[in-house]
Amino acid sequence: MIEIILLVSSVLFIFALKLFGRPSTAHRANTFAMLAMALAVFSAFNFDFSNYDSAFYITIIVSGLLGVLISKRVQMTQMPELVGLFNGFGGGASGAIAYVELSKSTLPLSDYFVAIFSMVIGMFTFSGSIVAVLKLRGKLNNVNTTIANIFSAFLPPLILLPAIWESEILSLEYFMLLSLIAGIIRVAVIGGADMPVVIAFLNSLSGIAAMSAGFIVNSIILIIAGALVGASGIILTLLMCAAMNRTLLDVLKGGFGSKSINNEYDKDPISTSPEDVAIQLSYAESVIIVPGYGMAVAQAQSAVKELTNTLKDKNIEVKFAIHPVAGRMPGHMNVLLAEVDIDYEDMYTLEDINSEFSSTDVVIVLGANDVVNPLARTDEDSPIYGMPILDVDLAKQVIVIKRSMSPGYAGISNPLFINDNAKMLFADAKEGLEKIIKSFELV
Amino acid sequence: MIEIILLVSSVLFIFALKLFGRPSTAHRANTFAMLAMALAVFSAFNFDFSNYDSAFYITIIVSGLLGVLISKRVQMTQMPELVGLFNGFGGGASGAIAYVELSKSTLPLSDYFVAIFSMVIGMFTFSGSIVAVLKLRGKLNNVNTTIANIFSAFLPPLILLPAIWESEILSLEYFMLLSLIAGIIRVAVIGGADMPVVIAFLNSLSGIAAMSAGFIVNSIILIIAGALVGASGIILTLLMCAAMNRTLLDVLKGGFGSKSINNEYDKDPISTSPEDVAIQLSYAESVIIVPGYGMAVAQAQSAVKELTNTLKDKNIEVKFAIHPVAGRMPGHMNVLLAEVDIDYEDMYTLEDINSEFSSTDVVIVLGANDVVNPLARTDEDSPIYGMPILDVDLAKQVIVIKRSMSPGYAGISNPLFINDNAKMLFADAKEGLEKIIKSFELV
Amino acid sequence: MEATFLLTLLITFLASFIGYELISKIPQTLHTPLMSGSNAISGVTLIAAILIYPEVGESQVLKIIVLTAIAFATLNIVGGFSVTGRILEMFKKND
Amino acid sequence: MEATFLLTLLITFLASFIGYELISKIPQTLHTPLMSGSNAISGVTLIAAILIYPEVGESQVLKIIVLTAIAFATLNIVGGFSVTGRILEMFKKND
Ligand SMILES: NC(=O)c1ccc[n+]([C@@H]2O[C@H](COP(=O)([O-])OP(=O)(O)OC[C@H]3O[C@@H](n4cnc5c(N)ncnc54)[C@H](OP(=O)(O)O)[C@@H]3O)[C@@H](O)[C@H]2O)c1
Ligand SMILES: NC(=O)c1ccc[n+]([C@@H]2O[C@H](COP(=O)([O-])OP(=O)(O)OC[C@H]3O[C@@H](n4cnc5c(N)ncnc54)[C@H](OP(=O)(O)O)[C@@H]3O)[C@@H](O)[C@H]2O)c1
Repeated sequence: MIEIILLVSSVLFIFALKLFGRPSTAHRANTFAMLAMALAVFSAFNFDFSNYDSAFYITIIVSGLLGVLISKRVQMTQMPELVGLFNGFGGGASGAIAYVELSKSTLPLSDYFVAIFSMVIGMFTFSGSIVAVLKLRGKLNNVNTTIANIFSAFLPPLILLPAIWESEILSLEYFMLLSLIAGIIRVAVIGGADMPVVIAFLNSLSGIAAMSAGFIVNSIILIIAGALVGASGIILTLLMCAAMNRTLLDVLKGGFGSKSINNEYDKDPISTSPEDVAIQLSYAESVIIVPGYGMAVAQAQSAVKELTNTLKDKNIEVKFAIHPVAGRMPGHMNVLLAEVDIDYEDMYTLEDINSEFSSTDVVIVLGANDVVNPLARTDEDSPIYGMPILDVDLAKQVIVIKRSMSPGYAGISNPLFINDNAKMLFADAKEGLEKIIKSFELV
Repeated sequence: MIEIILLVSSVLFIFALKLFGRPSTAHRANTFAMLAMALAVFSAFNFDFSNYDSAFYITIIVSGLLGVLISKRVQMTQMPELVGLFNGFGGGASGAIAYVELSKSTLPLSDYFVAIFSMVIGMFTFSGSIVAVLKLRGKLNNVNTTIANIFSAFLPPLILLPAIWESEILSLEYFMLLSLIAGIIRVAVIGGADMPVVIAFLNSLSGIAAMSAGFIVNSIILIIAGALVGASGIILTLLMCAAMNRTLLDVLKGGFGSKSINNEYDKDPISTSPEDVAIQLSYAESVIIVPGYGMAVAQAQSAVKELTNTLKDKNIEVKFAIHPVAGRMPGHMNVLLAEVDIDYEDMYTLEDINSEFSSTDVVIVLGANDVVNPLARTDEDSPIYGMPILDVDLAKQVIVIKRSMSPGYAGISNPLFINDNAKMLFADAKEGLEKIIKSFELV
Repeated sequence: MEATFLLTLLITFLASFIGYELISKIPQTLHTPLMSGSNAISGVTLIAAILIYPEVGESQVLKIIVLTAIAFATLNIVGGFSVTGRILEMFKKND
Repeated sequence: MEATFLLTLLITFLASFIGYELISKIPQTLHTPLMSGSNAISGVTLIAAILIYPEVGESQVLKIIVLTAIAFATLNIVGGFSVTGRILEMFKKND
């Protein structure tokens, strides 16, 4: 009976993933996955609920309620932090289980190594995720990479240390501590805006930790579900790296964005006013909006929706061009736009829209910077050289809405801003858009 | 050890299938699959080759050599027959194994039913495939569907018959016989040109028979490989059905193409000569060639290659438009063209090329008929109504090379032939092309 | 389901392969809910916690550690699915 | 590899699913070699024949039947792979 439940659960997990492939079926995927999870958890009790005391049930209920609460409260702009936090929880849970299993003296040797692996990965994920979340919240600055290099250099002797003293139990806690410290240091040296890659990577690790926990407690469903999470994390990681033309190793090495790079312009940008933008837009036939991290910071998505409606009412075609690493997590911009009911059919990926810029009347760059920086195409010395970018500089007219001339995450100047066909609207993304919309009413 | 070999073998089978996804990597896929198969077969001996007598080894060697011989000799135009034959062998082998297992009195009940299933499917596949091959070779005409209907009606009592007599052994042979007869009758009533669907379907069945044999002898690798074959067959079956806008059930019911349908034209077609075609082609900038079953019958592929070279030398763009059910098996035309070194990048599928006909100067329809019949778009009463076709009638000029005005497989007239922009070159595909090429030299 | 080690490895391979194939096909638009969804699924480690909870014995320390694992995993499952559902609702509206 | 019935079912499901996903992606151009390739793979039933051959005992009839199965399956494997290789060579040339 239990076996049949588990079989059904595995099948459901896989079909859930399949349904996830299209926006129109994805909400059913979530239902499938929830059902699969419920069956899997239920089967773990093996129909005997009396083995569990009230502490157990209270923990489940309280943390379940807390989960609901968090999920209802969190704002869409905070998704990167939430995902990071949950990665930490997942890794921590698997690591803790591995620790408890290791404390038993009865563990067979083969399981022993898997358990050590699970504990190390789990704890690393836990502490690394916490640091990643703090960094995303801006609570932690970049740490110098030398600290990490020193730690790495001393790691082999540190690992061999327990061989010298005798107590086996103590060495367990020692390894746990080492993993926690490794997680902290490794993530601490990585630049703040590389956090999305780190988070996807830690996501993958949390899956691998769960998978290895499955090997210890001999649960096929845990292995399958863990493998799915592991695959998902690693795919997103590699996708982001490809979108930035960097390697995963390069990202994890850290130190990116810490060099101070020349950030001066030899020309003044042309600045413009909300009224002028409104006039220009009302003469356009086609508009592409390129959102970036600034849109999330300013919480400008409702204003975007309003502007879109205004333009569409005037029969102006509006499309959204979304770079794979715009914002602070993959798909970040899409979710913010979907939140305000913008049709996902109007959101285009880099490959799909890049050829259209040259035939577009007006492009609005909204709090985006690095993802539209033409240096990526031209300047071999630039840290973003080779990164595929949105070719907005080819459009007839570009309007950039940001607060200042200050650089984006990569810390480099953006010649787009002083291009002949570009005008700057210096404003907070939300306020700027609202002023444009107001001007429309006057036009 | 054996287990590790089997694990490697399974992994190799799956990667082979993945590599099969692109023409440029597919030949490596074959190597992977061969290796996987070699490992799997090797592991079955369990390192003990002494259990096997000379009859065994001789059988393997002789049939292996025979296999090589056949594969070297077979012409690409005969692939449908070869695949059909091999389906029969696969099904027959699995069915025979199931029979032998059933003859043991020690079989547990659960295996008993799987074995009956495997025997029935295997034997059905065997006899059905033989009939399918004979039909493809034109050695058998369509049988009236009533025979099948009578057989189907009597099947339930026939199946229950053994319950009345006692001997268990005899009933085994009886079921085998029933399956063989069922295979013959079912395939016999299906129209000759539906054979490709039947063959793909039998392909799927041979995989399912192998899979169930895997359940009986408890071999995971047999199950995995069998499942892959089963999936492949069923996908191709459904793909062909979709390309003809018919259901699998409808095809298996049989009787298609047996109605005599009006095949008259109210206008005479414009016929043309090889010389005229050559002149017309030499003024074209773009040419699309649409091959059909007639190209295979005439073995005209080398002539096609020659014409293509001639045209390309004159800087005329040449593309090939291949309908999913052109010819007598899926991908039939592609293989014939690949045989004469035509680049697969020049072969286009229906979806990819259908929008290009209207901007093409000359379309050559080479022994194709049903797949370019505009009635599929317009005539609701036509048996091919709703089938997606290549819209060659939209081209500026169409040249149809076939021997007569006689219909294709579906047995209906084709208004394309009397279209204003169409000319008929009445000739065998190969001879016609050769004459056109010769005329070019004179132009 | 009990299985030999190699059979387990085989299943691990098959599941990872399926995961890789299916996830590669998920469009960019859904990458954020994909991440929160895999958060939820990684909470499946709750099963391991449930399985070992009755065996921790007298040690209060170990019991608290397992309870922490249970709290973490439950948070992941409930919070993860709930927030993913919230996001996917937004995409559903567009139908 | 010995496995419980349900574990075997699970593997069957996973393998069929992978088969379905991968084969759906194979382009039309390769459908003919796909069919001859699956012919070859369906010869895997040779394994079953090898496994039961030593057990058929004295019966000459059963022995001949198994030998027939072996002949069929071997033909499929050798012939199938060989002809598939021949076809795929044609596609390789174009690189
Ligand atoms: N999304 C991912 O998954 C991911 C992964 C890895 C790395 N990254 C990195 O993150 C960066 C993303 O590029 P991006 O173009 O989206 O962002 P960006 O290059 O970091 O630039 C964001 C811009 O938004 C502006 N901004 C900030 N707050 C604003 C507000 N309230 N109103 C208006 N503008 C505001 C800033 O300029 P002002 O200060 O002048 O306003 C800044 O130049 C890339 O470098 C990418 O490599 C992303
Ligand atoms: N490929 C598949 O997988 C598959 C599967 C299921 C069904 N089918 C069916 O098969 C048919 C395939 O369509 P199709 O357009 O390829 O073929 P078709 O409609 O059967 O027509 C073939 C044409 O070729 C001509 N022909 C025969 N021998 C010739 C020769 N030596 N030289 C020149 N022409 C010759 C015949 O006309 P003449 O006698 O006047 O020369 C005939 O009209 C469709 O009806 C399809 O539904 C195919």
